[in-house]
Amino acid sequence: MTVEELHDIAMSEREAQGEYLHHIHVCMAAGCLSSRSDKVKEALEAEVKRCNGEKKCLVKGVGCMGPCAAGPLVSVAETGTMYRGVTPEDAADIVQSLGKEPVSRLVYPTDTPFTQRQVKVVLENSGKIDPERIEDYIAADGYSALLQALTSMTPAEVIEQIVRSGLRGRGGAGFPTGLKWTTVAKANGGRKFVICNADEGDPGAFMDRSVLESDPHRVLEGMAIAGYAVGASQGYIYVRAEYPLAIKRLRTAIRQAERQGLLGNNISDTQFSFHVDLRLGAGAFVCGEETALIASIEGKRGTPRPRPPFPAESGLWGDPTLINNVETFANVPPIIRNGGEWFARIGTEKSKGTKVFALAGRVVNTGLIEVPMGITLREIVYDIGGGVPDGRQFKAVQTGGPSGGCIPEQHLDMPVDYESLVQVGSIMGSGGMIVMDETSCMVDVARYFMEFCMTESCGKCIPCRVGTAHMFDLLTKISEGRATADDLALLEELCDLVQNTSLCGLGITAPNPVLSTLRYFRDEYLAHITERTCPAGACQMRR
Amino acid sequence: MRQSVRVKTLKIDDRDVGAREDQTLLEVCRENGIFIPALCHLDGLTPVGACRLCLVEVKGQRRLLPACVTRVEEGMEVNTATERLKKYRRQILELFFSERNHICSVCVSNGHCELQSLAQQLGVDHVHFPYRYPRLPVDASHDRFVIDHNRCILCTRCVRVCDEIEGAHTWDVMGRGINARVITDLNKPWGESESCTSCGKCVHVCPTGALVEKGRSVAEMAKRRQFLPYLTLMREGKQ
Amino acid sequence: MSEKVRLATVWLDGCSGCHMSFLDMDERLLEILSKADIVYSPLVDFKEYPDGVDVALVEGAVSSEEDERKIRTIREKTKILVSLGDCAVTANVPSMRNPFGVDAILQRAYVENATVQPQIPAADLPPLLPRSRPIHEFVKVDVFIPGCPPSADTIYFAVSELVAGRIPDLSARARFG
Amino acid sequence: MRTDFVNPSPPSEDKRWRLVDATMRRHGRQSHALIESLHTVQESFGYLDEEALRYVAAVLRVPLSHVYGVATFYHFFTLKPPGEHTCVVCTGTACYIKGAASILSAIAQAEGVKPGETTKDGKLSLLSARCLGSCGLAPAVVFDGEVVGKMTPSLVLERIRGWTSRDGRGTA
Repeated sequence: MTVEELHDIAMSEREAQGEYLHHIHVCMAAGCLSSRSDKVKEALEAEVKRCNGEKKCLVKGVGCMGPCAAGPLVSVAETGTMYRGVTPEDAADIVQSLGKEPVSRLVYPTDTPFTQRQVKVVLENSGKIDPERIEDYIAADGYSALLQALTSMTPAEVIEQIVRSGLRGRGGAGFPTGLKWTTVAKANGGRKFVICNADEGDPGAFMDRSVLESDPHRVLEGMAIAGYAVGASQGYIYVRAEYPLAIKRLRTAIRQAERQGLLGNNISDTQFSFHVDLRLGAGAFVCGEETALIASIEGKRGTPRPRPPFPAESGLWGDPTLINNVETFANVPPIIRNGGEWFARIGTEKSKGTKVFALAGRVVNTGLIEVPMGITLREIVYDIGGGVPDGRQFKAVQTGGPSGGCIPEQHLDMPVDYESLVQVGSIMGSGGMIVMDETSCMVDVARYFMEFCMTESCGKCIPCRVGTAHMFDLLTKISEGRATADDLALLEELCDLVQNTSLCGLGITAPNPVLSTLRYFRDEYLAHITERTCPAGACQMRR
Repeated sequence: MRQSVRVKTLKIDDRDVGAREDQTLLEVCRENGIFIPALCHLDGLTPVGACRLCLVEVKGQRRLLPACVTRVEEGMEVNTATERLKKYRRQILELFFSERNHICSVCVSNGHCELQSLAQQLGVDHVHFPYRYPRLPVDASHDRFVIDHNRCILCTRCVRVCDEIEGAHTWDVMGRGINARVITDLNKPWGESESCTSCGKCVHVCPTGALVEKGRSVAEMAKRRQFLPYLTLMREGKQ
Repeated sequence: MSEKVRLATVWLDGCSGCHMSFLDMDERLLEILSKADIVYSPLVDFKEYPDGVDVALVEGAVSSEEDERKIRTIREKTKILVSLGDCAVTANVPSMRNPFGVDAILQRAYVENATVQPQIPAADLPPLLPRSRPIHEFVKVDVFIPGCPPSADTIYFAVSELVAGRIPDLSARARFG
Repeated sequence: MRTDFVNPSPPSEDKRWRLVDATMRRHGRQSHALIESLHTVQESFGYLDEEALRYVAAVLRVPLSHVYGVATFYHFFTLKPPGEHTCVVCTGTACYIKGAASILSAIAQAEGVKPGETTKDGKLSLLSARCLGSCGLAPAVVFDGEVVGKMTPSLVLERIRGWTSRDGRGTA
């Protein structure tokens, strides 16, 4: 496909959509689907048909709109009106109200900080385009970055833009993306690979799922650009088998892109060929670790191996391999479209751009949010999240999942960036953000994460395999009121050992939830040990 | 035919040593008589960096590095026996002992066990982590050999020697984490294995009393390893 | 009060092999007894564990409620507590029942393998703990002498050091098993 | 180059093997197709039995122990046939914070099964999942593939009883 052809598709699609007077968007991402938004869409379509409005009103299934807990969500595009908790019975009222006053009982207020404080880069198309139609993506400037890169930029120029953007890996560790691309581009080897890590395994995180369900082409485009930049012609998306909808939409997207000549051989009549295949994960958190993920794509047990050599040098089948996560790739097309400098203007000095978070737990507004780096945690929890419900007290916010930590009230005014989060004992992580109130016991939370790490440990190296099991037993002992001060000392000793001697990131970070809760909530541990009580009332004492 | 290999100089424990660029730290240390403990590593098998006993400190590296897979670099400064490393090594050995049921006094490998002798060498006189006492099977279905999972430390030497040297790949690891276990074929009794050639290599590379010959009594099972370097050398010669 | 070191030896859940090894010191026992008084031991006839013991050598794992009660008393009344032998240090052979659980073990010992009157004894036996465990999991231990049993030479070295008021370095002399 | 290697034929006439064959063929019967092939087996037959593991191993020429190692490494695979109905309780962080544990214990009490187990009558398999990605709807439970959010122990038990009692009446 040439640039002109792409332009034509975009124009005709925009024209076709412009012919409709009204555009009703129904969220068809997993969250709203689980509250039966598909039935709502059917009812809306039937209602439009009943009123003979098919030529005037377009009912479109779109991706995630954000406030998942308020689903099923419906929006009227031309007015920006958003409806919450819509049932099929509401269809008639919504269709009748078009061009008039909105249906007030269903309105989800959009003049709140929840919508106003967000900055959408990764999610710019989410909730607006139909993820199952490539034309809709193209109409939203989709694939223009890829063709721009292929036809008017050298691979080095593409990488230059990524370097300038200051984009860092959104999988959690925050490694500079430009540097990674440069390393793979420079690596010796005839065959190279691009892998998209979509094995979103953190409990409490659903950013990547949402991006894949809402805007799958964006990830494909990002991968193709990466393939061009580093010299790879084959890409793999390693996606969780637990995300059937994302898998289905990715398959559709790959097929459509191939048919349009946006993936495949000699894209846009250039020398560049790029194919993308899916590989399904099978329920192993450790496969989020690069070397374990590679082993899994090779059809093996997903056990990591020591690095170096890094995958950039020796990855899939021993060839240089670029691995980035979903959100990282999703950032690439707008960076190429608007330039690295544009991206670098968002965020902070060292953490550029935006970050998508899955906001959940004891907070009024749960759902998917995208915020500029540097925003404070307080703004996220109180302004965007609407604070803690039921008049309860905020206690901590957990970021980074089982590799992260719990951040207490005193650090809420800290800006969200990679370095600050590490400084307070947590990490950025992939974007899970769980708010806890005083009914959550910090020992219990640490125990929960340790159980996760224990069952997800691959078992290859001894500190992680046995250390996490010991730590879990000790935390259980503490939470049941059976522990002594010696047990606490042993727990801390194990944290140090496992953190410093484990083979891969899973083990290295497994002690983090314990260390961070000990750092800020040591008195809660002591209450369990010396007074044998759980201040939050969450633990069952067995003594 | 050997391509020209460059030589690197580095400092290990304040000693200047020379090494070929394709050598690992562990190889160089052992050549120079510097003791580094290891349980998963065995010359002739692919290193896996799993037992973490060979971790060393490398100047400029934030993390400890496993000597068995870390290549030498020009000007590297390595410390192999700091107090911190010694502490971690003792703790790791204790983790091994606490994981399963290593009862040395009634083990056929008593006195010939790498885990036991390393513990003595590194000054482990008791295990201060709580023992886990899992219930694990002993498989004596094979004519000549026994696998006692109570003594297995999951070093995977058996898996590697069977795959890389014998070429049978009878052994592998099943499950994960604390529930991981070595298996033969589809987790069937060893004696029923369709792929096992009964060569006994797995038995002789096993560092503990997990894989032993039948008919041995306490302390009678000494392992013979000479075959491994021999076989590896013969293979190289063939190429 | 004599100025000699007050020495005790205790036998918990073990085979008494460590005490045999202790006796194997033979004539060297006399040398030790010139510096120490044995104030409690299965080898001599004292009923109660006395107060103010300087050094206690404890053989055996902690397997029953009575063992646990004893070891706690011993800890209270002793300056230097020594875990003597693998049963004390690692729970060794007594711990081999641990993966199976108390009920299964009693069933096997008193019912399945009994030739006359198969029954699990209810009275006279101190109740078993769910798991047989090393001493240091119950109380603080000052010196560990692993071995099954530790050799007479090892014990001699250790006790000589202890009666001389020093903590022995056993790293080169003792190992598990 | 050997040419005498005959590809093994499927264990039975069952048409579902064709799906498995198609997956293996699509990947050129290479060893790296193992996980994808096991996915197809599980999708088609509901679980991985010994026959299937042997067949896949033979076609892809992968050692048996390797296949077993892979099949037991990934939690998504199951070697036991599932119950008539499955109930998956999400135990992701958000669901945990909002009471997933009490849902699991309510089911354990009512049906006598723990996660990973199937009731004796084979009616219900209980599973737990590490985050379904429906955190906004926590706590979430999947009933025979249908995700339902904002669950409580009593609502979950109601659904489960619906299965067991309706099925009971159906056969009576």
